[in-house]
Amino acid sequence: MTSLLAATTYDVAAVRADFPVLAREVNGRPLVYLDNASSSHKPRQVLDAEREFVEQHYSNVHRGVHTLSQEATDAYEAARERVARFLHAPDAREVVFTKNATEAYNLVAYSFGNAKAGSRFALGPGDEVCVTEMEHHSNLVPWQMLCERTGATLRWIPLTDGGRLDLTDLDTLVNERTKVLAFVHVSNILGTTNPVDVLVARAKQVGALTLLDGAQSAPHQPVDVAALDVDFFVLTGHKMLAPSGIGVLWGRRELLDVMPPFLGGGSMIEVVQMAGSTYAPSPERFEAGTPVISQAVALAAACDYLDDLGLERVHAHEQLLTARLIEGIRGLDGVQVIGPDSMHLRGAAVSFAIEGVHPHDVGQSLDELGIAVRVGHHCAAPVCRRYGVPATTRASSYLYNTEGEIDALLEGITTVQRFWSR
Amino acid sequence: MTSLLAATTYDVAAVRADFPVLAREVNGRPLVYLDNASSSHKPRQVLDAEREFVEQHYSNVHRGVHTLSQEATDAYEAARERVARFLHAPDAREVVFTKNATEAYNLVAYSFGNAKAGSRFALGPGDEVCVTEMEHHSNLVPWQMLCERTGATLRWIPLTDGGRLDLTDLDTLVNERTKVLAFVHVSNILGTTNPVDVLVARAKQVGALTLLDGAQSAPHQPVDVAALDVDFFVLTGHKMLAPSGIGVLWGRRELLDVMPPFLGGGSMIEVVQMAGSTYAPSPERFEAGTPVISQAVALAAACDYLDDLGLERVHAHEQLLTARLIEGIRGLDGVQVIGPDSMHLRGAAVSFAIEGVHPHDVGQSLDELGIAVRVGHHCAAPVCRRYGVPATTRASSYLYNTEGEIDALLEGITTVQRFWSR
Amino acid sequence: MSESLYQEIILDHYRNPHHKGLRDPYDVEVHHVNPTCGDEVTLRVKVAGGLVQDVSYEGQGCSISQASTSVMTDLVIGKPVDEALQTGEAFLALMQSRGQLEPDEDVLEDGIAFAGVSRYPARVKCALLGWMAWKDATAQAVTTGEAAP
Amino acid sequence: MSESLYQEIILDHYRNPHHKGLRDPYDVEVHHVNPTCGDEVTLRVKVAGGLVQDVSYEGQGCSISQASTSVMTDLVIGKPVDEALQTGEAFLALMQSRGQLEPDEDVLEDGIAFAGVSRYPARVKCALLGWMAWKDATAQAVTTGEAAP
Ligand SMILES: Cc1ncc(COP(=O)(O)O)c(C=O)c1O
Ligand SMILES: Cc1ncc(COP(=O)(O)O)c(C=O)c1O
Repeated sequence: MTSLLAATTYDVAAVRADFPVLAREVNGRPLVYLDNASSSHKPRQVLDAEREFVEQHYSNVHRGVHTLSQEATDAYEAARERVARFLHAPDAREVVFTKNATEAYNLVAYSFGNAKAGSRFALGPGDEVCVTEMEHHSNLVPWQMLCERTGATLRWIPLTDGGRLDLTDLDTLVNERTKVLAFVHVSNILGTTNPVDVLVARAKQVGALTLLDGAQSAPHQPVDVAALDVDFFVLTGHKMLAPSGIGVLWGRRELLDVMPPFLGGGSMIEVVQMAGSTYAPSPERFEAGTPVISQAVALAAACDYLDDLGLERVHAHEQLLTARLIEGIRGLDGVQVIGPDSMHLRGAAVSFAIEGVHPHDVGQSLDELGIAVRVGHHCAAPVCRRYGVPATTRASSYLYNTEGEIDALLEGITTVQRFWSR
Repeated sequence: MTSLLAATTYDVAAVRADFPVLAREVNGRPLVYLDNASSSHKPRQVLDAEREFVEQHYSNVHRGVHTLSQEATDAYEAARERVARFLHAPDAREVVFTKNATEAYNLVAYSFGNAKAGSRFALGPGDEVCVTEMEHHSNLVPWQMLCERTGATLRWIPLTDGGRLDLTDLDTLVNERTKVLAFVHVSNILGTTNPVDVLVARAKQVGALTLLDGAQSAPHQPVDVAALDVDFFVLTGHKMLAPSGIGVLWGRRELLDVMPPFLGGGSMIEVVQMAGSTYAPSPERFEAGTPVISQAVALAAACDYLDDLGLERVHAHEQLLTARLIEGIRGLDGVQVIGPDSMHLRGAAVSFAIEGVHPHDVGQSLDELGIAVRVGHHCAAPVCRRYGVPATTRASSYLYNTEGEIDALLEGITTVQRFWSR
Repeated sequence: MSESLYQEIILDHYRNPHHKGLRDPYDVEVHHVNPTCGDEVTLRVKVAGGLVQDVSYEGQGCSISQASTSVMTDLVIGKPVDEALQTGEAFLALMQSRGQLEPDEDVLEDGIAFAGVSRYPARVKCALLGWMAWKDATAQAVTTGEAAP
Repeated sequence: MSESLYQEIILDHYRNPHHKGLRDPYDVEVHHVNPTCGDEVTLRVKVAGGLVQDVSYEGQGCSISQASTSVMTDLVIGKPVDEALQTGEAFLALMQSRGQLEPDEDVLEDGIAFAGVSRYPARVKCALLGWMAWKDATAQAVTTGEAAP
């Protein structure tokens, strides 16, 4: 098996040592964790940063003059700046902390729903929202619900047999009635990387706002929101070395400044009277209540970890592993990749089907070998329907995985085939 | 100074040793942390439980068959059961994890807004929502926004000069048109404990649903949602020894089962097609996207910590401290309690005003002495307006505070008075 | 591999399912889906004289769901409806036992092979898919039967 | 106590504020509120011939906001509008410096006493309340003046 790319330029063994769980055994075998598209593990450095903060500098933020409150506020706002730098965002006030990516899509969709008629965000019958057939449910259902509430129409860009967006009818699907084009940067089920430039160019032609779902791109490759030229970008912390419980909505300042609020409550207000309230500017406007304070500090540490390693190098390493996996699968009878089966424009998630073995049984059998993969519809049920499978088995690598682990998976697939063809 | 209650029956010094930050110095003086109504610190036990989980058993939940995923799901669902037990809820599936209390109020308010006409949750012109004038913005603004969206009318129960609900017009304010009565259990600014039984009885007479804001009660006293006989109860983790980033909505099973969803996304669905989706039963229906996994594990550990100590004893300890503080303030010239100035039906938050010194200056000056109190409107601006003050200074104790710290605050107040009357 | 979960009995039923295929006559047909994994079953029941006369089905799914449906048909066909429902309850209790229950072979026959599944919460729904469909269809059939003059 | 924050100059201005009270004549009156702490100021400006003729105000707030407003009136009254606005920018820069800027006494006079405030982010808004109100009112006065024939 030859490598498509140059060898990794960082010390994977040293990286692995930062993740205690990777030393675990599962069912008597060393854990091979290939479920990173679902969630990643967290390095010592991130957990230590959060703990140090909580043990020495914790307090609620924003509202206090006492020392701990100032320290906590400083740490929280520094985290905002750190994430802005991570995304190459021009302004830290464009970074809104949410609890996960899902809240971020809902934030935008509900904000639109809360807009008064005549506002640039308002939607109604005749307006359209466009998504793609490969969206994660989290970037699909909020738009379905918005359309149901407002009477707007949901349209979607279909898929080719090869697992890519079928852009044939793009100009019809994204048209003068389109208010928002929301789409995934890198698919969590197919691994496809979408042509952001083409979609953004079309959206701009018709004046539609663009939201890019970066849940599967931000952890794995450098992201420059200014260069991507989208209006909104979303990521989720737990897939990029940070704890569960934190996500990020990045939005252009001039949009966030005028977008109606979503969650109402403490900190998002300006003047509150019983009869009605006015709202703070962004990002506070969109962070009602006590925010995800220590998780933001942890996310900043995760950005440090990733940037210290270098996302180009992380990406190169994963491309190496993914190529090895795809090549390996190609060499096996009765196993088929669902999604792009080359390395052209694809990320680290690889879905596949083993002939005659249900994905549930594949996943369970691999677990017996210590190999953790995900099985199911991966919160993208329409993709499964599109390709006529009830579910897929998905392996997805990250910065700490090794070529040896990919080989273990390939060997595991063969073992599974043998067991289930008895 | 005499104690109103028997001495504390647990070892406060031992408890303090569990909280590393309490050993800190601030401005060269031992930290006296009396900002617990804003947020509490977190004991080693809680941080250790979260870390052990993240380092050894972490994975995304609900969707995987591999071992880590099962372990993580087990831990997450065990946390749900633990919280149900903490609240004496009859059924763990009545516990919905949110990111904070604020999300929980919004969840209910938006669910109502999403209800189809004719549903028991639907609101429109002519319908009413009733709150109180002492609500935290988080349990006020979501209802204002709901009323604005639906055309329903917001009403509120006013306050007496003594800092209690003025129930004179209760029967008019809560009437046949009232769909929801949302009110705070223990006020975060006045310290008032409200007569839940009286309000619930009236709501039941007219068929209104009740939501009790337990953000300031659940951390400090035993809560039995069945005995309280409310329909919804809300708490927030960071005020009760758990990390930021987690809250809880408890709701009666038969209500949650039919309430429309709020956030759309992964895990809250049943069947997703591009053209529309159906939704899972509660609690999954209300937990879209990757949930606050490790924070739930930490919250369960916080419940253990509190129940091991015994909330009756925690409550008794705090009543002791609060009584000492109120008595002490009564003995000072030019200092006045804003809110009930006796121990009758009150919690641990004590707001006060020092004649001639702005609360900001009080807070800053106390910080110079190492004493952390909160100043401002405490996210209850209408209360400040009601009592004609721009802001208050608030001291709020918790299970780790000591009588000595209360005395330090009282002495600090005298020092502040001296400095500002020069 | 997986001896505790993939018992030989389960694999046998999976490879050679009993009573599979949709048959006439029937009273009620139901379609059940497990949304998290996409498994589905279409199932028919024929009830007469208080007896489960026939259960027939088509479906796709993992070994556990397919085998469990096959075992279920063996256990209920020909039995009085009441007794069959009780068997269903016994199987449900076993599945919810997290490995803590000793199954009764007299009641569950081949179903005891699923005892190990109860230790895999993610798979319990698979094992219950066919049973739930049958219970639903039977309840409908009984109600319809009673409602009919 | 609090020597770094509560400089004697600040306390003096707080106890004996300069130019306080609302006066006629004026071109524009504004009302600014700091929603997080409830501090508020009502402020009037009179501009003529490119000069800040008068600034008068009423308000309630903490020592920092009150003293800073008092210092501001000293610094701007009688100055050319342009120069006064530049002084305002210099004060703003000092406040945002987090203790990293050495203030220029020639420009800021008593305002240098607020250098320490910049290390207390929660108080920066207090120190800026009066300045922001003045800037807002002056901008309106200038625009109105220009618009007038
Ligand atoms: C009474 C009360 N309700 C609600 C809240 C809101 O809690 P959170 O900010 O965690 O959402 C708080 C605390 O801030 C509170 O004191
Ligand atoms: C492509 C994509 N979008 C959105 C999400 C939702 O992220 P979260 O569950 O953290 O909200 C995920 C992951 O689950 C994803 O893979």
